[in-house]
Amino acid sequence: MEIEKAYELYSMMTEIRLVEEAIAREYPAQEIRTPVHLYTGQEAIAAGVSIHLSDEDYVVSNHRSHGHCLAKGMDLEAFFKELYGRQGGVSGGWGGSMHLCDMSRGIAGTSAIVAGGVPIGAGIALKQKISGDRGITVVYFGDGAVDEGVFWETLNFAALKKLPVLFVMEDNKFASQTPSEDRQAYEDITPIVSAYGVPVFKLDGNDPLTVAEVSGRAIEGIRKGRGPAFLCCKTYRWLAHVGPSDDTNTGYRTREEVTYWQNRCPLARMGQYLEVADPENSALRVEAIKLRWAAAVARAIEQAKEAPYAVD
Amino acid sequence: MEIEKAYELYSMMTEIRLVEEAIAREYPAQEIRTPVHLYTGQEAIAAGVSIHLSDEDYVVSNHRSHGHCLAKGMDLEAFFKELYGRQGGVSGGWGGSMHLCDMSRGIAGTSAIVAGGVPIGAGIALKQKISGDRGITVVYFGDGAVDEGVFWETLNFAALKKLPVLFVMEDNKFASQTPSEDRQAYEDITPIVSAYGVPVFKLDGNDPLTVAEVSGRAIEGIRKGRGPAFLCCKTYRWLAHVGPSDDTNTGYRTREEVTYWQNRCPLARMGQYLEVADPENSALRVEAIKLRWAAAVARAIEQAKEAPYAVD
Amino acid sequence: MPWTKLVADKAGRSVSFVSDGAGGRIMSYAEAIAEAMDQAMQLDPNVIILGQGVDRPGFVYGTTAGLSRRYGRDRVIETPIAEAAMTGVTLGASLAGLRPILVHMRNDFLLVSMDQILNHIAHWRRLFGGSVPLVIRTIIARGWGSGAQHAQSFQRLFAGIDGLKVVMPATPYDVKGLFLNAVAWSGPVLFFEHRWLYSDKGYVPEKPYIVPLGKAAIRSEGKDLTVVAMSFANRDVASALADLGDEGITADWIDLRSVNPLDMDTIYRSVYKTGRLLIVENGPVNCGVGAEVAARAAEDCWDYLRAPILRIGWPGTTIPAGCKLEESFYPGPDDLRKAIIKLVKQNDSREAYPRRAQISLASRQG
Amino acid sequence: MPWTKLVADKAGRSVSFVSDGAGGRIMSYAEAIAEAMDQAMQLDPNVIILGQGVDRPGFVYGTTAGLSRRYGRDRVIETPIAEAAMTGVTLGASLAGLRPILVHMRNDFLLVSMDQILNHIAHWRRLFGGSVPLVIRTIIARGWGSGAQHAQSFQRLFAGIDGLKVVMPATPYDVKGLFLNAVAWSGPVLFFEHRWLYSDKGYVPEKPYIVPLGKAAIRSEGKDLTVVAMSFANRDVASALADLGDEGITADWIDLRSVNPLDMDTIYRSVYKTGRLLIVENGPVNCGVGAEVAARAAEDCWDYLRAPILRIGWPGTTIPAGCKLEESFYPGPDDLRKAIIKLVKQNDSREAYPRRAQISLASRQG
Ligand SMILES: Cc1ncc(C[n+]2csc(CCOP(=O)(O)OP(=O)(O)O)c2C)c(N)n1
Ligand SMILES: Cc1ncc(C[n+]2csc(CCOP(=O)(O)OP(=O)(O)O)c2C)c(N)n1
Ligand SMILES: [Mg+2]
Ligand SMILES: [Mg+2]
Repeated sequence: MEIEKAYELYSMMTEIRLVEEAIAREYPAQEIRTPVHLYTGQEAIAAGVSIHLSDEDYVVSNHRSHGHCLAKGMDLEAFFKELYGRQGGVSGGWGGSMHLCDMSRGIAGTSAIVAGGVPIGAGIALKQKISGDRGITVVYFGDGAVDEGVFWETLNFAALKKLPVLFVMEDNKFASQTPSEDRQAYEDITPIVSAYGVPVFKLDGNDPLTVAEVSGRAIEGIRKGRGPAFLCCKTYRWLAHVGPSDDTNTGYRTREEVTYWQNRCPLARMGQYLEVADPENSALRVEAIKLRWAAAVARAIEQAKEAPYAVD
Repeated sequence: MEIEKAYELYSMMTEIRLVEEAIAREYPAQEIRTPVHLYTGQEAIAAGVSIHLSDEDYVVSNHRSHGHCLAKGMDLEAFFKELYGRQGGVSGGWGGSMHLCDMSRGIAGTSAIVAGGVPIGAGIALKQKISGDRGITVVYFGDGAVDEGVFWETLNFAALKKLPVLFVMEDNKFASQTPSEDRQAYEDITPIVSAYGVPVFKLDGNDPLTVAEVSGRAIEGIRKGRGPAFLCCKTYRWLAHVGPSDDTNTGYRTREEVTYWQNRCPLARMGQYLEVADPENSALRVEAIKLRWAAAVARAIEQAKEAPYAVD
Repeated sequence: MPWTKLVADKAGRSVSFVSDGAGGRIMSYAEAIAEAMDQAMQLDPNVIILGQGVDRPGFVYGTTAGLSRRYGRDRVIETPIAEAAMTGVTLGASLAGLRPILVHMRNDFLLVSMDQILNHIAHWRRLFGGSVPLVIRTIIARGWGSGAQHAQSFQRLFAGIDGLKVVMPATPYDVKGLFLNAVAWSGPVLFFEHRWLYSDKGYVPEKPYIVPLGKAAIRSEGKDLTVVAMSFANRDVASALADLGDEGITADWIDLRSVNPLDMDTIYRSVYKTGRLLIVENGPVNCGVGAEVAARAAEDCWDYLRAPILRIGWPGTTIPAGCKLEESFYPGPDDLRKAIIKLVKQNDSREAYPRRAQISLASRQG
Repeated sequence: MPWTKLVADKAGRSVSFVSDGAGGRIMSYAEAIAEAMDQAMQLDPNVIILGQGVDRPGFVYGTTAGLSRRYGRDRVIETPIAEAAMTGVTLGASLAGLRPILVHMRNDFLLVSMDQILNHIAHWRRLFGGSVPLVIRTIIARGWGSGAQHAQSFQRLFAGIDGLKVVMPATPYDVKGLFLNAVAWSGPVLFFEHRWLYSDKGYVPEKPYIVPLGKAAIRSEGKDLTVVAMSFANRDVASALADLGDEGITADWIDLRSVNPLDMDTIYRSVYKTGRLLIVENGPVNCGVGAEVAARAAEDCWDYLRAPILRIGWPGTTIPAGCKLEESFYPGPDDLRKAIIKLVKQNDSREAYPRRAQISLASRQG
């Protein structure tokens, strides 16, 4: 990977991580009064995909959308204003964490209904296909969304019409507290999806380089008019399904499992890559990136808190 | 196949064929005032499956249900009374052709919403599984029903819970006037279904012996607790999607195609089999079966017409 | 934007229920839909059509005939039987800049896509701004044993929600003008047609024109009561009123045309005058759109009402298929006539309620 | 059949909204649900539970805790996120002889399964006879930015349909008694809980008992007006009425408990007495259940009404997430109090309307 791309990847992931950490820190003050589904631990996916996208490409996302939106360029201040219910929030304070949008950056919206956004993304891609746009649409969803029939209806339609959609499944093993094996008859979704004639890529969702490389290939095919592609990204959520804390002690997963995945931190991995790839500068540049985002996040939060509340 | 079974098959199919022909004949008199989706040409499927079923087994069916219900033992007179909107109809005159039911014969009901009956069948099977009944549930549906997400949700659940369901897909190439290739990204559904871990049988749905043999094997597995199985039966509907006439001239299919399939008549094929398997008696017995059902159908229609109308 | 240039037709005031073309062009409700679809597609290349059967010989009872040939299969899209996904696709296409029209053969099938309609389409614009132009065309059927799952009339499920408009045109004139306006509108519109109106004939101007969304039409004027109806129920009203000559009763007959939003102004103005209100639902009475009309009138027309508000419509049961059951299920012109007479004869007591008469019409209307 | 043996609890007349145990056992709404679930499963081996999270540590806010351990995983079934199919499965299991209870964390998710509920479950019994015992438990949420898709209150979509019963209990006593009766009933019941009632405490008898489906409860008696509410809206009524002492106003406060069928008898009896009706919807006013209550009263209580019928509830817009937006979205006790005063002060004109007073209460109630 080109080194500047690598730094961009690192920067995107850093932004997401610091945002989620800041939310977790601020949440107990009860000023962010909206249910938050944090993306911590899954950053490689949004970043690895988004690195290939521009404003003519759209994303549609779900309840766990912070990473998807930020990687696609959502304004940090408008993002935080939305979380704080303030004027100038991306959805005017009306949406909260579960309903973010910025059409000007190609962020077409997020739905908190499981799989609800999936067909909407296909609809955007239908427009792109009909008008011969170069753009594609990325639909993000979890391993829970494929339980819903509407996902399969959409996959069929997108494959039938060769729509420019990239389906990105973030398989973090759980839907809320229920593991896939308690919900799904199959162990592996990929043969099912590929039987629809859709190219399938199964990959380590915690490795940003892999995500970037594989999604790059997938997106290239889509842009060439070959129809949809499907990424199955294995990953893990570090925090609770909803809210800022660690819920491991409720008993639905083990401490060992969480630790195992925390040791596979996508951000750390990217840092290591940079260390090797750019031994001269990486230490300084990485530090600078961290500082820059820490400052940006702090400033955005401050501005959000100072902004007037959204009122009717 | 045991010869008496073969006659039973032939008899079942004859009943269905004669019923559908009688409806087509009577329909212009406008006394059967309910939309009819005739099963003519597809008889081998209902008969071939039902030959393995008893009253402890259930079937759930769709809009094209006459064959499924009659093969499962629906009373002919109560059936016709329902079609004529009379008292004593299987659904008290409330349902018409699209809503037939007789729980005492294991006919759990029919839904006119595409794929609507599919999860209901799985629910019955859930009961059978939980209470350790020997019974199984057969769910009939068309190639159109697999377009609907609820089919895939149900398939997943049934496979996950190893429910005693036999999914019987009657692939007659069309949903109303739309061929599968205009609706489905895949040419062959069977690899998709088998990726759920469900045994799949793809077969000639116009060959009663094959249907009987293959469904027998599938049902045996289900009764042994191995979970659901899936039959994909290739077949063809001779008449219009709805109503008693031939709609080929509307242009969505060719005369050649219809003729090709009419030449693959399941009833004729069964007759030929009997001729070979029982050369001594078949001519007589076949004739007797035809006469018996012709008389029974005529009597049932007469009785239905004489019965008082269902009123509130 | 071609859609801002459409104007209301001047000639057709649409006061009369049946053809009032006075020499103008007469066509059927079905033909009017087909023409509206065609003109919409011609006016704006962003208009696309999706649905089961839109590009198959039946052509949704002829209303999409010729379109795929004329505008291509990119714009006339035959779909899988997957109402939920196709509704989401419709929303997405709209967000991205198209004006999609999704077609269902029966409104009963809308239930499969309820989540996309009520949880997504209805909220999208309020949440995210922008415009969400889309139309969902759907048909109410009736009779010939259509029964439990093929003859329901679900307008009530979509009324009362700010993010959706719901229209139920009853005449060829309206069906064309409302359709073009639905396509022109920047938000989502549910478009309920009635199968039994398809062969009704009436005046339909050739040029594209619009009928306002959310505006009722006064089909006849009278003095004794106000009758409010929607969709096919209007035909029963027409018959019932025609039969009332002997009784010397005349009515303001209001065709709602839109059930969301409700044109309460037109209703109120009439009730202020007549003091009596009868609402005819094309659907179950219980929790129908008429309940909302009655509730608002009971609050806002209080001082003018001279008799209880009556409603007529279907029972809340499953719709039966058997022909005699079906016959007795639907109220007809005769039931309407009886209700009208009952309402007008009953409790005529303007004198007895001086306070109500005191408050002048003007002061309430102002 | 264990279910025919359940009887109404004698002690708890459930007249008071808050704990009236008089030394009886006090527990929370959530605990009462949990106990009812447990007792239902214990009473009848045919009772099974299905849902997302019913067998996971959250246990649907604790209401299913311990059940899988006690009754096994055959009867407490963790499901995929596939509401449409699971609703059909619930119907099928019921037909085959079980008494399934399907649990959803939010009633917003019901929309995904609308086709199974309205096109199938609601019609099955009327079409095919037999019994279809099943309960769909679901929760209305509110606040903390739950917003557009997680705080809706969809009872209106299911009211008005003969084939469904819909209950909305507001007290710990009722939630247990109605739940057990819902499970006991031979047809389908939609069971709407309110998340903000979960920690409310009140008297709950230990033994299984039933509260009748379709019967409202009179929470307090008064003379000046009738206030009708449902679910959480009752709590606002409680506060508003407590604040009315100074005004010298007293009210009949009716908690609907069931919104399908509606207990109009209890409402009518009260309106005959008070002549004034205010309906408080836990949900949007527009086309809410309150519209039906108002419409029926406007017809049937005509001779007793002394003032316009008022309704209070939410706007019809998307529910906002931002905290200040949320605050102003929901009407509160203060809005209620104002409406009550307005209604009582306005138009007090029994004398002016002699005809209405003439007709004796008895003749209408008979
Ligand atoms: C239709 C519907 N059913 C249930 C829910 C409740 N719910 C919210 S998130 C969630 C789990 C989603 O899991 P997954 O798709 O794997 O995403 P993750 O949270 O793991 O990122 C559930 C069940 C919902 N929002 N919508
Ligand atoms: C949800 C829903 N969408 C559409 C329809 C209209 N419809 C009735 S039958 C049918 C075609 C079904 O095709 P298939 O399942 O292949 O059965 P076949 O008629 O070929 O036996 C359609 C689209 C419906 N009844 N329900
Ligand atoms: Mg997950
Ligand atoms: Mg078919």
